Amino acid sequence: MTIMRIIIPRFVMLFFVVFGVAVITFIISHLIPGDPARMIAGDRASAETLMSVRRDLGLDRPVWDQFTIYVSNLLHGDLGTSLRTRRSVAGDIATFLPATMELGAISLILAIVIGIPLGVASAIYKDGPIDQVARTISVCGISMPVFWFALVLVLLFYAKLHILPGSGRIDMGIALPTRVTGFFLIDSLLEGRMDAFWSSVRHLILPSFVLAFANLGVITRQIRASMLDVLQEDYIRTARASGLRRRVIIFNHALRNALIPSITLLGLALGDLLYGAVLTETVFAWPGMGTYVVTSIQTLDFPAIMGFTVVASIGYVLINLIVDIAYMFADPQIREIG
Amino acid sequence: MTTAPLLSVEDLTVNFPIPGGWFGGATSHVHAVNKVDLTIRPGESLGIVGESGCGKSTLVQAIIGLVERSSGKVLIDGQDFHDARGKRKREIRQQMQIVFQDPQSSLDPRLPVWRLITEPLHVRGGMSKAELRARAAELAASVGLRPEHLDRRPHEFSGGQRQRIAVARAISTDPDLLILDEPTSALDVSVQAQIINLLLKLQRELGLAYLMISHDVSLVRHFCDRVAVMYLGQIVEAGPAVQVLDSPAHPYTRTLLATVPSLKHPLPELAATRVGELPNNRILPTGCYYRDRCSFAAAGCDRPQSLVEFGDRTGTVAMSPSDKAAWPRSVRCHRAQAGDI
Amino acid sequence: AWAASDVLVLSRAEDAPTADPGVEISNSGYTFIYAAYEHLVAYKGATTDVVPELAESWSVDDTNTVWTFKLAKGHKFDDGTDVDAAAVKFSFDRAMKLKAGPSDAFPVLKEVQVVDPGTVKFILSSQFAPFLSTMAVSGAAIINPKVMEHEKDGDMAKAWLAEHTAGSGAYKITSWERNQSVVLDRNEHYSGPTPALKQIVVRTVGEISARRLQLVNGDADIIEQVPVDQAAALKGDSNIVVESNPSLYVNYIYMNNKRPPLDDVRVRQAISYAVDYKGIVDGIMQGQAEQMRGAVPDGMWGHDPNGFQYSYDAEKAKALLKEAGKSDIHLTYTFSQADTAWEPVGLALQANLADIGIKLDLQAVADTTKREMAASGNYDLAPGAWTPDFADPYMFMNYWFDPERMGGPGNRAFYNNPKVAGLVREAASIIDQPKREQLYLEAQKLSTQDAPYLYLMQKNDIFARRAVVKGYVYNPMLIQVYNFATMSKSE
Amino acid sequence: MMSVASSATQAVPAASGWKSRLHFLWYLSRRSPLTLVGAAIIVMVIIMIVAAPLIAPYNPDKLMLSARLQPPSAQHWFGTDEVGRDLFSRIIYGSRASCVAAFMIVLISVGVGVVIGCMSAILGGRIDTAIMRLMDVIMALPALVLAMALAAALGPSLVNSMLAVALVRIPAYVRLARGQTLSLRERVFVKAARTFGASPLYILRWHVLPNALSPIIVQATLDLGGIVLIAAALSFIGLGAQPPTSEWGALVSTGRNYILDQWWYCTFPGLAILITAMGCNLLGDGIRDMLDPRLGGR
Amino acid sequence: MDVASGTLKPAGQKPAALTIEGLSLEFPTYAGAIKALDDVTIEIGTSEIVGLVGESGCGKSVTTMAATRLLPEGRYRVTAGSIRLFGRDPFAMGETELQDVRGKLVSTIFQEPMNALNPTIRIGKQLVGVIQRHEAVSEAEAERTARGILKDMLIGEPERIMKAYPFELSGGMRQRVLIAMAFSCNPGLIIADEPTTALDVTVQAVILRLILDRAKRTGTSVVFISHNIAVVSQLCDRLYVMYAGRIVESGPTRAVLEAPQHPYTQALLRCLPERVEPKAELEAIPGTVPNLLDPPQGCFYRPRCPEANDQCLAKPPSVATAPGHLVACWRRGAIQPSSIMSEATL
Ligand SMILES: Nc1ncnc2c1ncn2[C@@H]1O[C@H](COP(=O)(O)OP(=O)(O)OP(=O)(O)O)[C@@H](O)[C@H]1O
Ligand SMILES: Nc1ncnc2c1ncn2[C@@H]1O[C@H](COP(=O)(O)OP(=O)(O)OP(=O)(O)O)[C@@H](O)[C@H]1O
Ligand SMILES: [Mg+2]
Ligand SMILES: [Mg+2]
Repeated sequence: MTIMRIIIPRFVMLFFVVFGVAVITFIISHLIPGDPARMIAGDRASAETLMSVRRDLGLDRPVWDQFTIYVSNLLHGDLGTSLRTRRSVAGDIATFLPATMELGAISLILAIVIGIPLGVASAIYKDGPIDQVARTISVCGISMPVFWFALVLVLLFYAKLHILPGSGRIDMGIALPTRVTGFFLIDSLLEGRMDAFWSSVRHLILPSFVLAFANLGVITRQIRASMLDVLQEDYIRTARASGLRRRVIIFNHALRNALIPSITLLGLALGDLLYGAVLTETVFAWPGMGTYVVTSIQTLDFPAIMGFTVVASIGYVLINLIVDIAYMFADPQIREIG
Repeated sequence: MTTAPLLSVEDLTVNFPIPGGWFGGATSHVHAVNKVDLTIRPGESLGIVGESGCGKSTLVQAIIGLVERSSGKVLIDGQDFHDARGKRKREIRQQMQIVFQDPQSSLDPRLPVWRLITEPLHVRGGMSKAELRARAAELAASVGLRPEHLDRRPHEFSGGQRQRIAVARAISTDPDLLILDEPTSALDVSVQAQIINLLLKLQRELGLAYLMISHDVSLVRHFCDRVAVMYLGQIVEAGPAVQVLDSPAHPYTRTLLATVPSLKHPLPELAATRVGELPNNRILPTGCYYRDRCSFAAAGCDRPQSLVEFGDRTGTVAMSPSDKAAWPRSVRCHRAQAGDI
Repeated sequence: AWAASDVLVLSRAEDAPTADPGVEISNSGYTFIYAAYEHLVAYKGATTDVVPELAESWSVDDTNTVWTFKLAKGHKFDDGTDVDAAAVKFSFDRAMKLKAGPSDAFPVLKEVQVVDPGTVKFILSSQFAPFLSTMAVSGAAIINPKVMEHEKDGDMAKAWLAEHTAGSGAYKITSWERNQSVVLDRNEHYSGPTPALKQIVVRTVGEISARRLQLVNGDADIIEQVPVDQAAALKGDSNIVVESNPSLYVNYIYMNNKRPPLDDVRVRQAISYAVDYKGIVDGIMQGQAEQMRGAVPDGMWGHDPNGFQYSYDAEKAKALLKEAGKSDIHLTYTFSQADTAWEPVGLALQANLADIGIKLDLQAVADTTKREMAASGNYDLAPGAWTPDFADPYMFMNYWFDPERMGGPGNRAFYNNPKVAGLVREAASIIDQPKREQLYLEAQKLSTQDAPYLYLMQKNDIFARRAVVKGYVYNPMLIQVYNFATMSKSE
Repeated sequence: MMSVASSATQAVPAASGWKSRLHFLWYLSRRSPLTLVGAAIIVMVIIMIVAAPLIAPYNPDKLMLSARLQPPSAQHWFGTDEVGRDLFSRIIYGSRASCVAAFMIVLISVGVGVVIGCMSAILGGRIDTAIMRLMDVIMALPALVLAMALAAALGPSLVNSMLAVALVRIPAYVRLARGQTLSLRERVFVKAARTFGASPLYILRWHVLPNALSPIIVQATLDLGGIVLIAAALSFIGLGAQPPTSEWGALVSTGRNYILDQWWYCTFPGLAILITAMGCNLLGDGIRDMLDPRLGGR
Repeated sequence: MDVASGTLKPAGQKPAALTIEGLSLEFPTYAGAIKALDDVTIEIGTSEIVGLVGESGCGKSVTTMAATRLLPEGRYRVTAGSIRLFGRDPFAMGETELQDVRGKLVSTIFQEPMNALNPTIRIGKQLVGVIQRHEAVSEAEAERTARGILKDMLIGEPERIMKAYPFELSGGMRQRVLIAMAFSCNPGLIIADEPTTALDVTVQAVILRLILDRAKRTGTSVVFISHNIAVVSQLCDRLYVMYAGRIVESGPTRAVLEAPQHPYTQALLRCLPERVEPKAELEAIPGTVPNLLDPPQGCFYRPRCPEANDQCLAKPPSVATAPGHLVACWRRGAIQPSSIMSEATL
């Protein structure tokens, strides 16, 4: 009941946001100098050829028609055809999304697994050496130019030390695992191919570390701040006065409450992950959405950009929905009375 | 007593909608203030006591216009600013001023004292900065602040001094009525004494009328001429402060006074404190509001009770507003009227 | 991780858009098209001459508008069916119907007729000198008509052919993982000798540094798009051969002939004199280029080895400007990052032009935007890169100088000299090569004087391979295209 | 972990003059040395921006094709680039494009965001809802992508990228300002002003804006660090400053082509970005801590 | 009776619940050290209810928090004195030992019931957590104990309350839960730090009664902190009056209130409106409390004291004026103990 109260407006919101995004991207795409027809037909195309391509793309129709067609296609899940790859944008996204999700998931897990304990320790030992170290790490993470950090790591671990691969998802000589989920780690295990599995793991190390590092900073900082907030709450004082064990106070009483405001932040961090992923993928030649969208932007492949933007914003709203629900479950006050 | 009332509140009701519907609609209401009538004559102090959540603050905020009233009238000098507009509205409105409970939060931390004190005048407009400052200096002196304080900011003051600033601000427009919402409950007793003395002095000098809310019965007894006891948004008993507080008539007033900590009597036994929690003000009870908690409840208590003059044995005729000023003591309990308590 | 000796790994910066001969217009796609399809004719070795491939012989009628090809026997598509006249007709009909970029190579093709399974006839609407040469372009690849089984929504199997092949070439695509790798395996039905390389893997690796490390570590056998600085660094490694071959790829700069002050020939000449060509070639290109001499590059017939070449002469440039009476000139150089040389070239130009009192602003835009601006004449100076689609000076002369082709199609300087236009049009309408060459030389002489473009340099095609890769033959018409069938890897 | 006595009856001594400020600085350096480091970095960067011509040993745009890609040396502290420009000078001058851009972005998004946010809160009702929904849409747009798309649409230039980033940052400030306004509206001193008959505009001007500003400024300082990164990232993918203008992200971007043989090319500009962003973050954190009465400072 | 030391402790009994001797404590800040406590000596006997009164910021909370070492570690300095909790020094205890003592031997009830319970954990679980922490009982057993003690707190439906989250309860109800929690392990000493200031008078009376009755029944000692003298007078056997970090007067409640010896105590009582005629001027104490960063020399009350003279420039010692009634004032003899309470009904 209360869940529905949160979910239903969110779904209305989802449509609203997607429609808004569609309008905005459509407008931008029409402001851009650059003729999609010329991109497809080639620079030297004759006027005739251009016309025919334009007709093909529906670009000869009035703008309003183009928009209604675009929106109606969108509702059918058709995001149009990429000018650059000449494939359906939906198909492209389906191809590249798993790579990004695999990278994103691993780095998010890394960031959380390291960031939360670090933040907690930092808050508990506020102003102590652990805190200084944790704050330094977190501020470095937040301030690190992702692309540069990626380059430095590639230089160090791939070019100089030769201990980790610097690009792609899997070694050259190893056949790709059969696509089931698109996650190499899972697919290779499903096939029982350990060579592919370990190769994928090795390829994941550097990019996921780079990506995790930035989020680690954000998470550590947030957890530290909300832990500090929570630790000076009256109920912690009550718990201490009742003689509860330090461990119990920190983990059962404080952390739980500190995580609640952090959930929202995690939602935002997921959004940022996308941004970081774009840059990380570019440097590591990771065949994911990031590489796809950067190339698309550089070539002004507008159907691709629009498709990506729409999908990303749907993802954003969905993540926020999940965050809201998680928030609701974490905070009894919201859960019980809505 | 023939003076026309300075403030007269008639039939004032305040309901707060509780948003609960899917799309923000209200499903029910909080009945914070229920048909309150009261009058204050010039230079008089009226105290309002009652337990937490009974609607005291809402009542005064409705009077001063901070919350929307659902029905009823508030006349100051016979005029209701609710119906006025623009400058006129401001003028009527500024005949009363309010001093809040927490002096810290009622002063904008970023403004210097002289600006704080003259804010009502600044809002009203028409005075130059120098004039405002000069007026601020006068006002500051009258509440016992030193001139060098004028350029400081509120955080540089103690709680008592801040409350002085708030009082200075409240009297800056020469109002006739000051509303005091627990003006000293955030302060220590020694500071409370200073503020109370100041308020009494100002009343003597400026002929101010006060409407004061307080938890502290002895303070009300000391400070106010008359007192009204509120329960669940209603006035259940009213009359001269000393009379009401020394010999309460309404069962609720009795319980309330019994539980007030005092140097004079020991801690009451649990039986006497059997007051429970304030009942739900979302669904108003029928009949006497206090019936469920009342140890004197009997037949007849399920009928709505009205506020009638104490000692008026007929007990059926409600008082007209104009009568009330003349009638010193009234109570909303048929058993008290009947002398059963 | 060394690849097996019969597998060749090629590493390049970006994934090819498609492998559909009817659609693809980029060299990265040609790599697959030339590996998987055959054409009626092919370039011979390292030259731009054509020799029979699917066609065993051909003839042309007196009007020069009807070409008849006799098909050789024994060529089979990768499903085992024979390559016949119907397939040829299907392939060209498809290209013309798709009317995408490649169809522009056949501007006068009216009809293709099947005479008998071994004979096919091309009917042209008018005489077109480079016709035979166009039969060797990527878009003229012969496709198995059976692909129509994969047709969807009347797309002429476009979607399917984008990532699959259906030709009679030595290889066929067996897997395509977007932005990762394309795998080519041998076509069992290939008519030629069995290639030594069993499998070709084409990897996408965006960073040049990463590609280079792959090559050095033996993870890749060939890496493409090697900038000159990297090439220089790789030269020291004995396991690696840097292939640097003179190409027909030219870098030049469009000067907008319509816009003042560039509409004044003296201003254009002054600019042409102001540029430190040698500095650019040696400094920016590390010597891996040569200054252009006229429009037709060295290596293509029609090139004039004695033609006029502007050289760095600031004094002369200043004098010309003075003569033109122009001062306080303010120009913009609109470029994109599509070619890594464009920015440093712009910087060099900025410095050079400043010397003669012309202020040059650099404006970096997306490549698509740059193209659009060039096509619509909305620029002052803009760099361009040009490679010929087929081996004929027509690709330069008629595209660059014919006022009919102003804008996108080729004449991006909006150059209009009726005399030059007449010469190039005449050259295109006859097929007598010596005569045509004559006309083109004449046209070059005139146009170079007009300085419509700033002729910068003809770049070397640079890629690097491991020394174990043998048998590669460079053809300037086939950049990024490899003769995989006759290459091998050996220690 | 106990709250300092809340109802402060005790007058807090007025912070008087430089002496207490010095005292505070000393206290800060012990309690929070990182904040001081942050402040020092920002001061350095500001000096760099203002005094670039005095610091930089060379003209940052001067080509020297003969001295391409020189390693760091006494003449060229950070080496030279692919057309022989001095990298140290380019980094010094690069601070202008990079940091001024970031600063402008923050300024624009704060300015616009605060105006819209306060208006939205004050107007309320449908207008408020409409504005907030629009902000939701902008929030849902992937920030970098929108920035890139806009930059691409308007042509890649520093100004356009700046506008784009500013646009995507606006909703954050709208929300912050709106939240502040709404919560300030409930504060007793605002209620007090209402009892004087003050108009919404009066309240906005005298109570809401001055009080809402300090959390917003803290947020902006923290944001500045992030925006230095975003601006650099935009340049990195080729949507930033126009050549020959030097900009850190663009330097890293070009430098990465040379990373194997000329490590210095992308190392130093990257460090510059890192350190500057770090300065902003440390300082922002510090200011926030200082404004947080719980943490001791005042 | 040991008159000299001023305590009422009969010789040879088991150790007092809490003894604080000459405790001085300060908080270093950037502006200097806040001298929160100066030479505070307090003794709480077994089964004794003792009040601690004084104005805001005078050090009441700090005194008791120091006794249980609940002050933020590293933010304060004990500069002198000693503390004995049931004969043991909390500052000599290890972390775990201290945790064993808190909640078991001594529990604390804090002022703000609104936030003193963890908002995300059900009431029952919080209670059971405390009980199981100190008693080796099964969960079911602990729940039974919790229910029982909630019932003792006059909570009608303990079952329902145990399943509730704090936000579902009113302030009075929460405070009762907190008291239940404090009593749940039968501690020897309860520190009640203004447990009712945030509550309504009617609720306050109930809460005070509950504490009082339960403590009397179980023989628990209580330290009751308040700035409301009336409340303390109703509740406590003995009281300590604090001013600016010092104990200025202490003794049996009646004795102190009927015949206050210290000018500060006297002034404090005179401030109350209870004893004067309506509308009459209240006797306010002039001036403000001293700045603890830089307290005045000698007696801290000197700047506000009408009786002060040069003698007061030295710190006054605590001297017993009657058995168990100690006053720290040089001028105690010179001032007439104004008998405040004599007018009243006491
Ligand atoms: N804005 C509001 N919306 C909904 N309910 C409200 C609002 N303001 C007050 N109430 C409710 O109205 C009732 C009366 O509140 P009010 O603040 O007037 O009580 P009070 O007598 O002043 O209490 P206290 O002594 O604690 O200040 C309470 O039940 C309160 O919850
Ligand atoms: N953590 C701390 N850091 C610095 N000063 C502190 C700290 N805790 C308390 N103090 C100071 O110690 C003094 C005594 O504080 P304490 O809380 O004991 O007063 P209190 O008598 O309990 O007042 P209240 O009635 O307001 O609770 C105050 O001046 C306060 O400012
Ligand atoms: Mg109230
Ligand atoms: Mg306290």
